[in-house]
Amino acid sequence: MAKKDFELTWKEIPVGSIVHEPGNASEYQTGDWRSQMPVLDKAKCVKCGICYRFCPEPCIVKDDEGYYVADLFYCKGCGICAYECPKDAITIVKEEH
Amino acid sequence: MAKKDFELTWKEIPVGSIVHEPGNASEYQTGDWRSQMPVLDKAKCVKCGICYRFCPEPCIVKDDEGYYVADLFYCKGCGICAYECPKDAITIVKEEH
Amino acid sequence: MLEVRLHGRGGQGAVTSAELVAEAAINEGKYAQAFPSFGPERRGAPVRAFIRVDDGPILLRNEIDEPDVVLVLDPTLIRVVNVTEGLKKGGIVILNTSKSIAEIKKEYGITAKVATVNATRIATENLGRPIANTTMMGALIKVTSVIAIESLQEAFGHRFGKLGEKNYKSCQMAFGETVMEGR
Amino acid sequence: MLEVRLHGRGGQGAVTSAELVAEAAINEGKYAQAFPSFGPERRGAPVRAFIRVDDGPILLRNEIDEPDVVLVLDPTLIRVVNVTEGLKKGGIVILNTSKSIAEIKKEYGITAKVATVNATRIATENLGRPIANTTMMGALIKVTSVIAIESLQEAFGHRFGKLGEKNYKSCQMAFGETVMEGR
Amino acid sequence: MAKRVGAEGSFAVAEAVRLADTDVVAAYPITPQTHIVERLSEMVADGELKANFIYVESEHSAMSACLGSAAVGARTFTSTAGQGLELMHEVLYLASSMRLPIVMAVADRALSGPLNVWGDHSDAMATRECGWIQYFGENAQEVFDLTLCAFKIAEHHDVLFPVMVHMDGFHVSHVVEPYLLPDKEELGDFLPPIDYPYPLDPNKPITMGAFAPPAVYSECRKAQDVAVNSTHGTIENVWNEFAKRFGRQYKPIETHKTEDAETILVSIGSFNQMAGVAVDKLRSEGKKVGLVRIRLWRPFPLQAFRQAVKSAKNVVVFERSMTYGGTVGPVCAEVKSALYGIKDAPRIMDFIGGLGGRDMSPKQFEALFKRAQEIFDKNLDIQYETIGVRE
Amino acid sequence: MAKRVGAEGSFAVAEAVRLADTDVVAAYPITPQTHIVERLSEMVADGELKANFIYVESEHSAMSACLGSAAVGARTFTSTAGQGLELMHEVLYLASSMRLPIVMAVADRALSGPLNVWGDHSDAMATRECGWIQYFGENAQEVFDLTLCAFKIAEHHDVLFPVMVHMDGFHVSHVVEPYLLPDKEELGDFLPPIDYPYPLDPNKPITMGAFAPPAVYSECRKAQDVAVNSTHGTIENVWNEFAKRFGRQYKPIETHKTEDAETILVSIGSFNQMAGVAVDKLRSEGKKVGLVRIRLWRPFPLQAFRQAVKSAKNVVVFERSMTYGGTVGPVCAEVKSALYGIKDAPRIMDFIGGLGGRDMSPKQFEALFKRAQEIFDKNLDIQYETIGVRE
Amino acid sequence: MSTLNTLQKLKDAGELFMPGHRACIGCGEVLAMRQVCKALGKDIIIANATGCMEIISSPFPTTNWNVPWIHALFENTAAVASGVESGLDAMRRKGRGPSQDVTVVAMGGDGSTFDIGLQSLSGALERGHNFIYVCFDNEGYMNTGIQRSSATPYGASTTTSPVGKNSIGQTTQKKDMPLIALAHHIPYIATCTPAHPTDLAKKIKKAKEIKGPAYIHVFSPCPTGWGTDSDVAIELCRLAVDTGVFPLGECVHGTYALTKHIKDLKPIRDYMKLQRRFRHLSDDVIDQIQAQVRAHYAVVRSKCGVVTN
Amino acid sequence: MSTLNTLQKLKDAGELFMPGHRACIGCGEVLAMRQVCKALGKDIIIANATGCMEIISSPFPTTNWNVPWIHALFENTAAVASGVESGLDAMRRKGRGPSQDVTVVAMGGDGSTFDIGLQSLSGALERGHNFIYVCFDNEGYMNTGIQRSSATPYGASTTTSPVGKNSIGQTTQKKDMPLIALAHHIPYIATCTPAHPTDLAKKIKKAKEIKGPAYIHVFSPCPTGWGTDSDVAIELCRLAVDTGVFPLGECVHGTYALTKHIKDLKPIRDYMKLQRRFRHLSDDVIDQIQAQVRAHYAVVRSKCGVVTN
Ligand SMILES: Cc1ncc(C[n+]2csc(CCOP(=O)(O)OP(=O)(O)O)c2C)c(N)n1
Ligand SMILES: Cc1ncc(C[n+]2csc(CCOP(=O)(O)OP(=O)(O)O)c2C)c(N)n1
Ligand code: SF4
Ligand code: SF4
Ligand code: SF4
Ligand code: SF4
Repeated sequence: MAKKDFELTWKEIPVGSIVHEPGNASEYQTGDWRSQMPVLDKAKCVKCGICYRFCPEPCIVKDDEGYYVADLFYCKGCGICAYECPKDAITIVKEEH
Repeated sequence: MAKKDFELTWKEIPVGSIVHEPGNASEYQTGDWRSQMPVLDKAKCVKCGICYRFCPEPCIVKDDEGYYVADLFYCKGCGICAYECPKDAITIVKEEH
Repeated sequence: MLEVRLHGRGGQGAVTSAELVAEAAINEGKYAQAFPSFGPERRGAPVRAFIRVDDGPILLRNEIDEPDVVLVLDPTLIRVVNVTEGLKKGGIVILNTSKSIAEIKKEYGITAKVATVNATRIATENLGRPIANTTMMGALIKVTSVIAIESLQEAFGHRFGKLGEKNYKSCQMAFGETVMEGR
Repeated sequence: MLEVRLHGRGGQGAVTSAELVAEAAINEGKYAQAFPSFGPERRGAPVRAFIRVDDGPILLRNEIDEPDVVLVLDPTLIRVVNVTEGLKKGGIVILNTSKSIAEIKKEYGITAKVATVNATRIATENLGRPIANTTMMGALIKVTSVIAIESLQEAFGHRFGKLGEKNYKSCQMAFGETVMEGR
Repeated sequence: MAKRVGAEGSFAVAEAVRLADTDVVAAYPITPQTHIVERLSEMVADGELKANFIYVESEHSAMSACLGSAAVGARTFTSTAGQGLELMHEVLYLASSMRLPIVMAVADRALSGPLNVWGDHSDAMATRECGWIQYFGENAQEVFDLTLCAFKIAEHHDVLFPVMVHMDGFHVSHVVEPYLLPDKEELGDFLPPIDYPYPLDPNKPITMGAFAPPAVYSECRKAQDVAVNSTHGTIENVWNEFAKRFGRQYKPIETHKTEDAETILVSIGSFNQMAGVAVDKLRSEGKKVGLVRIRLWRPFPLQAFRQAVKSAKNVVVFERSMTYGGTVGPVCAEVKSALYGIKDAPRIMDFIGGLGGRDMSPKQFEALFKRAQEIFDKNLDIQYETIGVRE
Repeated sequence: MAKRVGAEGSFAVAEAVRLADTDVVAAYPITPQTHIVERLSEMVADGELKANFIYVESEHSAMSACLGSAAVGARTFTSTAGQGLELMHEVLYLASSMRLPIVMAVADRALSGPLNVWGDHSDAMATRECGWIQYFGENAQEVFDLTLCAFKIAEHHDVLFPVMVHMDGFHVSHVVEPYLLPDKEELGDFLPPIDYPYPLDPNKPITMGAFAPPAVYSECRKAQDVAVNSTHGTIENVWNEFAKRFGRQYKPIETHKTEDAETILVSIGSFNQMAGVAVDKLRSEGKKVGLVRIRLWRPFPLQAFRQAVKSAKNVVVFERSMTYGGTVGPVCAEVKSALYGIKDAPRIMDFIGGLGGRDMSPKQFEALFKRAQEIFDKNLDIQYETIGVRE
Repeated sequence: MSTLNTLQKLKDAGELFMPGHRACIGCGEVLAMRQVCKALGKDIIIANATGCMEIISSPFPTTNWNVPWIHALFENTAAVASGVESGLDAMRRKGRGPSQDVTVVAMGGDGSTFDIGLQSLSGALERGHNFIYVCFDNEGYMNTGIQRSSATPYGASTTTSPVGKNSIGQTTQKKDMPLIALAHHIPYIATCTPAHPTDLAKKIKKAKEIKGPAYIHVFSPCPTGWGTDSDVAIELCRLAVDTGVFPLGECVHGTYALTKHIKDLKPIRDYMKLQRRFRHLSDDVIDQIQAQVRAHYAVVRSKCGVVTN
Repeated sequence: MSTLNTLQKLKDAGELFMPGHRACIGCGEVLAMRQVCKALGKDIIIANATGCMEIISSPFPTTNWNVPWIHALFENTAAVASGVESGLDAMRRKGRGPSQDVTVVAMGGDGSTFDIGLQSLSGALERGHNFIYVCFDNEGYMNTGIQRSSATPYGASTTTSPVGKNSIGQTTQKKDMPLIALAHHIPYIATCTPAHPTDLAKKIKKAKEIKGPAYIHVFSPCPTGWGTDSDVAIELCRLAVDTGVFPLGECVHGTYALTKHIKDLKPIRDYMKLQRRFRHLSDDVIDQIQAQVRAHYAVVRSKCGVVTN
């Protein structure tokens, strides 16, 4: 796991401040930004994948059954998937705390 | 008459190195650049002024008789006036030294 | 000197409400500062803002590491933010929540003193939107008495024009409804 | 050290011919410099160039204020340029002119030693154009013996390709025709 | 009557620009300067400020448009930061050599790379040869006051130089704090209408920006150098006049408890306030320390500076930018230059910190004094240290 | 085998670029650098140099294109001067912080305004904080040698910094003079093929130019500062290796008759040669004078410099640029910084001249020594004087 | 761990821009960028201008990028990309560098494309580098807090084109960037939106195949800057196309074509009413804008040889 | 003294640019500039970019200008002019500044217009300043010794597009600057040459009258850079127009018109053969260029509603 910015000493800074680990920002949990979240009604879902296409994170992937589900570690709760779902299979619900 | 660049002391430099005397570069004799010069054949000239229009200096002006003549203080001897004269009234001759 | 740290989300007005409190304090003749945690934080991202209020000139401009008060504007932030980080001994955490103090303390293991108010509900009632930043200032004033709540009225009016009154009302309600541990 | 100042017109190759002499001198194993009078001078404008030749390394890089030799490439420049300005005592002025030394000296009041050659004619004959810069180098060599004229052959070839030979020939002719006061 | 209001430094600058009845603003947004241009845009949109705002497409054009505007005699303001100041670098030299009285506020920011939008002085220091008058304000009040004064100084016929007003990005630009905002009445005739003596005008054609051949370039440059160095008097006069009217006194070099100080901290910018807290603390512990704030950075107030550190055996410089591959940071180089060879010259140590928004606290300033003492005591041949960095 | 040829400095630089088998040239014409790009264009047109020449639309883009080219691991060259160097100012900092081994030749030129296309060092000095390795060549041979070395230094894995090779505009760039031009054979393996360790490559994706928040920016900057200051060894090694192969030795600080010198002239650039003539003359008159040439300007060779002036009671700096409103010129500021506080620190006087192509002669250098002596003798509190200016 | 699983699945699906980025909730620009990257495929090198997309994806020491990516400055991205392309080309000729064909891509927001980086783009197009320039047009400087750019539409309110007593918001017309690109005689120009992902992917692939410079202009709604709900980015794209505000088309070697013909343009009110930046506009002004949009669409249509009406 | 006499007569004739300037013998650019100035009249302020025209007219402490003139840098002239215009406007509103109406004029060579100053020009056009930008197009960077610009025509030899074993000279197509200007929705664009002085004067006057930005593109032969005799500058202009190399036209509020219709284009060989920069071109290449010129002229014609052939 990459060191965080506030952990690196100057001696650990790579030459040119290059980041050598592709995609390592994915350790950052953007799900923390969420105050509402998408809930999928599998009964309505036709597995078209439109939600996946339009998720800006992207954080929707197919589960083992072939449903497209949001990974809440990343989902920011924008609601685009719900808005775009042609079958209204996704609803956005307020997050509990 | 303006001081020349190699005469000015630093104390004489105007604020912002502004030139306050419009057109004072006309003291500079570009005729010195010339190695050939235009000669007008007044007999052919119809006083159309085309030479004046196209002189790049510009250094052709009307004389008292209404002929357009080159001021050799400035004329660089390009030959455009001769080339453009519709009546071939101007010839370019090599400069003597 | 009172030092306050606010937690909000990008776009929810944490910085604005900090500024309004500082401006109100200044209008009262006090010395005050408000500033954001200087970051390029986006809509939705957890953000922080700071308030300092004192009776004399304030010479510090660094971020507040050890606040007297922490204020959390958005209930969903409570699980995200380490609210008591750096909190001064005896400091207090003010939360926007519908839950009770006891529930909250238990759920999030907060040992510090806690005050709560359901600012989201109050804001929704008053402003038609669940944006609780200005509303929560009522709770801050209730808990700290750092300024008179009336001082916010002018500041709100100045910033929000016609909407100032609604915000002020919402704020007053929160002032009234804030419950504080041990008081 | 020999120091030469050339006078030409913008676009007539004064700098080029200075460079060629320096290059030829260098090829002979000598030390030499050539450089223009650093100015944004345009086609037709009077321009200057400089040559230094010596047997040892040259450490100067300033303009030549007191030349041993002044060379005027274009006859029409003689009336324009103060050719003897700064000329060292005993220095010589080399002019491209159809006139005789005596005529010239009288006409322009030159008291210094003068050498002449009708380089414009020679160039026109050899190159088909009245551009006398390379041709005049023959006169320079005749007067100063600063390099062997043969050394120019290579330099010209290098710079002008096929035209090098014609230039060289023109140069040789000028070498032959140069007349020098007091010799 | 002045009103005591709360506002961030950016807004305070904007208010000064409004009070000055500025004619033209040409600027491009960049963090942490954005609030200045946003506030000015509002003022123009609402008619509070009767200026033309030129929404340029880059900072290079911002400064270039300022040249044009100032050249016709319009009161001209711009502001920028960091990369923006860098992008207009080439143009800055023109403003000063053409003697155009432009006022620019800079919300100082670190330079890329790596990109960093936060505060330090690398942008400012990279302009220290450009011939502008430059000074620093440390809080909202100061940047308001000094922006107002900047117009008066720049446009003064004995000056006619552009003026840069620096403020620390975020630490001043974004901190809401109280300041006194005078109204037009209180302003009175402090800032007379601009009267640029050589405007471009068809009724009196002049040529501005002629090129200077070697035969005269040196003369032009010396004239400029002498001129900028002779603005000290006017700058102080304007500040004194300001003090008389508004009661707040600015000086090229300002001191805090330096009278008998053996060790003097020299610094620039808003961290000075915290350094002052540290000095007070150390004084209370019996340490003979003081603080010198360099307010006027260009032209550098050599004699005043020497005077201010006269008593010191040790000078400790704290600065917020680096000279990669140089002997010390830019402020320290100036300090060493200034004190080189004077009688009883103090020992000097340079600390570089607060880079790219890294916070400093009074405690850290206390630590600086102690670390410097150690270096002096042990006679270590260290030119500078970068502080607050994880080792 | 080396060939002794006559050529101006510009062409010598171009030959070095050709010998280096450079991959990419991205440059924009500006006097007095034009001959470099023109000669390189010819070489490319004739297939003598198998490079891509990117005919950028500005110097800002020239340096930006160099960033891109160097980032994929191509050997990259550019050249500029004066306003061009200014226009790319912002980008220069990127090349060094991103550690991209770009080589740039600069035909140093005065900065506008007033516009002046001739030589001085104001462009160079305005870049002294940008983190590049910078050194000066004084004649065609030196700029050839040093350009060649620049590739080796920049690309060395212990360095990975861009290198600027300065030469005086016109006085070196436009003077035809003899130099030894080695061929490929003699070059041998002196300059190995470039092997940039972190190229942009889809087969190993990296992110270059990430932004650094306050929490880590200082660390990045310190890492860069330490890195550039630790290139001294490699630079000297490369120069020593060059000397072994080609017989011409370069040193960060070079001295001429300084052993017992009481007065030492310190300078940079091609006027040094004439200063040397003056020193010889003065020595012949029995004066104890010497000359120190600063060849390596960044990172500044502090210890070597101190060593070189050790014997001196007086140091006289001659430099070709001004710091408008600063205490002294940039070179003198560095010199004062370097010598501040050392034992028996010499007296220092700064002379600024040769601005915008104003010629200097050996006689003028002699006069400098005498004027400095006067100032020292009379103990005048003068920081610098602008010389060769009509009063 | 489920997150690793997600990442693997996304990679398998060809995503090159990974989650965990800091874009605003519901950002249309990041969505557009993600689609563009996916269509480009992994053998690319990206040069990215300063702006939202750069800041949200690369807080050192981390990155959301799975492809080689370089950011230098705000205004020089096309020039950096020129260098990348030329460097690769020179090395390839000499048998060095990556073995596969690499597509060089420059990306910037409208600020860096229309304004501060226009010149570097123009230079790169003129020189004929084999690269793709992608402009993500969110009609303003969003990264610095929603200031106007020369892509901001007439009437829109931003922090530097604020509504005020004397101001109705932005007072200038949007620069015609595709036309500027066309003036450089480049072989491929296209407009697209993330709401039309198939069209977008097709155009990106065309741009990749054609040798020489390609200019791709992507409409990229910004909920934060435009003042919209967080779920309407795609809807806004659809409306922009269907109202004629943003015609979808391409221009291959100088020949125009609309790739989506809108017979009956929807009223722009449908598009504007979702956005706070237009909320202050009077009916008059909206009608005026409506007329302009129709007129412009007619011109575009005619250029494409589609008979008007 | 006769010279004073000359100067007075020239002034009386309305000349604003005075003799004694340092332009090359036979320079077409200075001739064009002189004509433009005369047409503008004396109530102007000129901002001039670095380049031949600046250098030849302003060696401190002298000037050839009889009108207020400012030069700052190479790349920022349109921005400087913006400031001049805005400053005057603000002052006028407040009752200050010159009493008469003043026309603000920015001037630059093709280098400063097409390349290094393009962005500052684009910004100024976009913002809608009331000014005239005049580009003197001599198809190269002449001031610095004849380097290529993006206005240098295909095949032309310059010092940075030299003819060589692997090179036939310039390899790129000339940027279409008038089209770029058009993309900014400006009210007036025109092309002219000093060989057509009446046409030129008419266009300059139109530009002066129309409120808002005008872009004037003036063909400006450079005998030094093009390798021609010193007397053919005007002839070259005529040939450029008559061969279709440089169509004379204008565009008012987006509507194109040719102001000189050439029915039968002369062969471009007539034009090229006078110029050393084209001397190396093979017949093949010339034919190819000929075809391009004809094709381009056809496009221009069609835009103007002139039926082709
Ligand atoms: C030279 C310079 N000027 C200004 C800035 C500040 N800046 C950074 S990003 C940005 C706006 C970006 O706008 P755009 O290109 O439209 O991208 P967006 O953020 O909207 O995606 C600005 C003004 C900068 N980084 N550099
Ligand atoms: C930033 C910068 N880069 C380069 C130059 C050098 N330079 C001055 S004028 C010029 C060429 C001018 O060309 P153009 O604009 O076409 O005008 P022309 O001289 O041909 O009339 C160049 C390259 C400069 N002055 N400033
Ligand atoms: S709510 Fe938004 S972020 Fe979450 S899964 Fe749906 S589209 Fe993605
Ligand atoms: S020769 Fe040329 S310069 Fe002389 S008058 Fe004729 S046109 Fe004018
Ligand atoms: S400001 Fe706009 S473009 Fe930027 S990240 Fe947020 S939504 Fe996206
Ligand atoms: S180089 Fe060309 S444009 Fe410049 S002055 Fe000479 S002829 Fe005119």
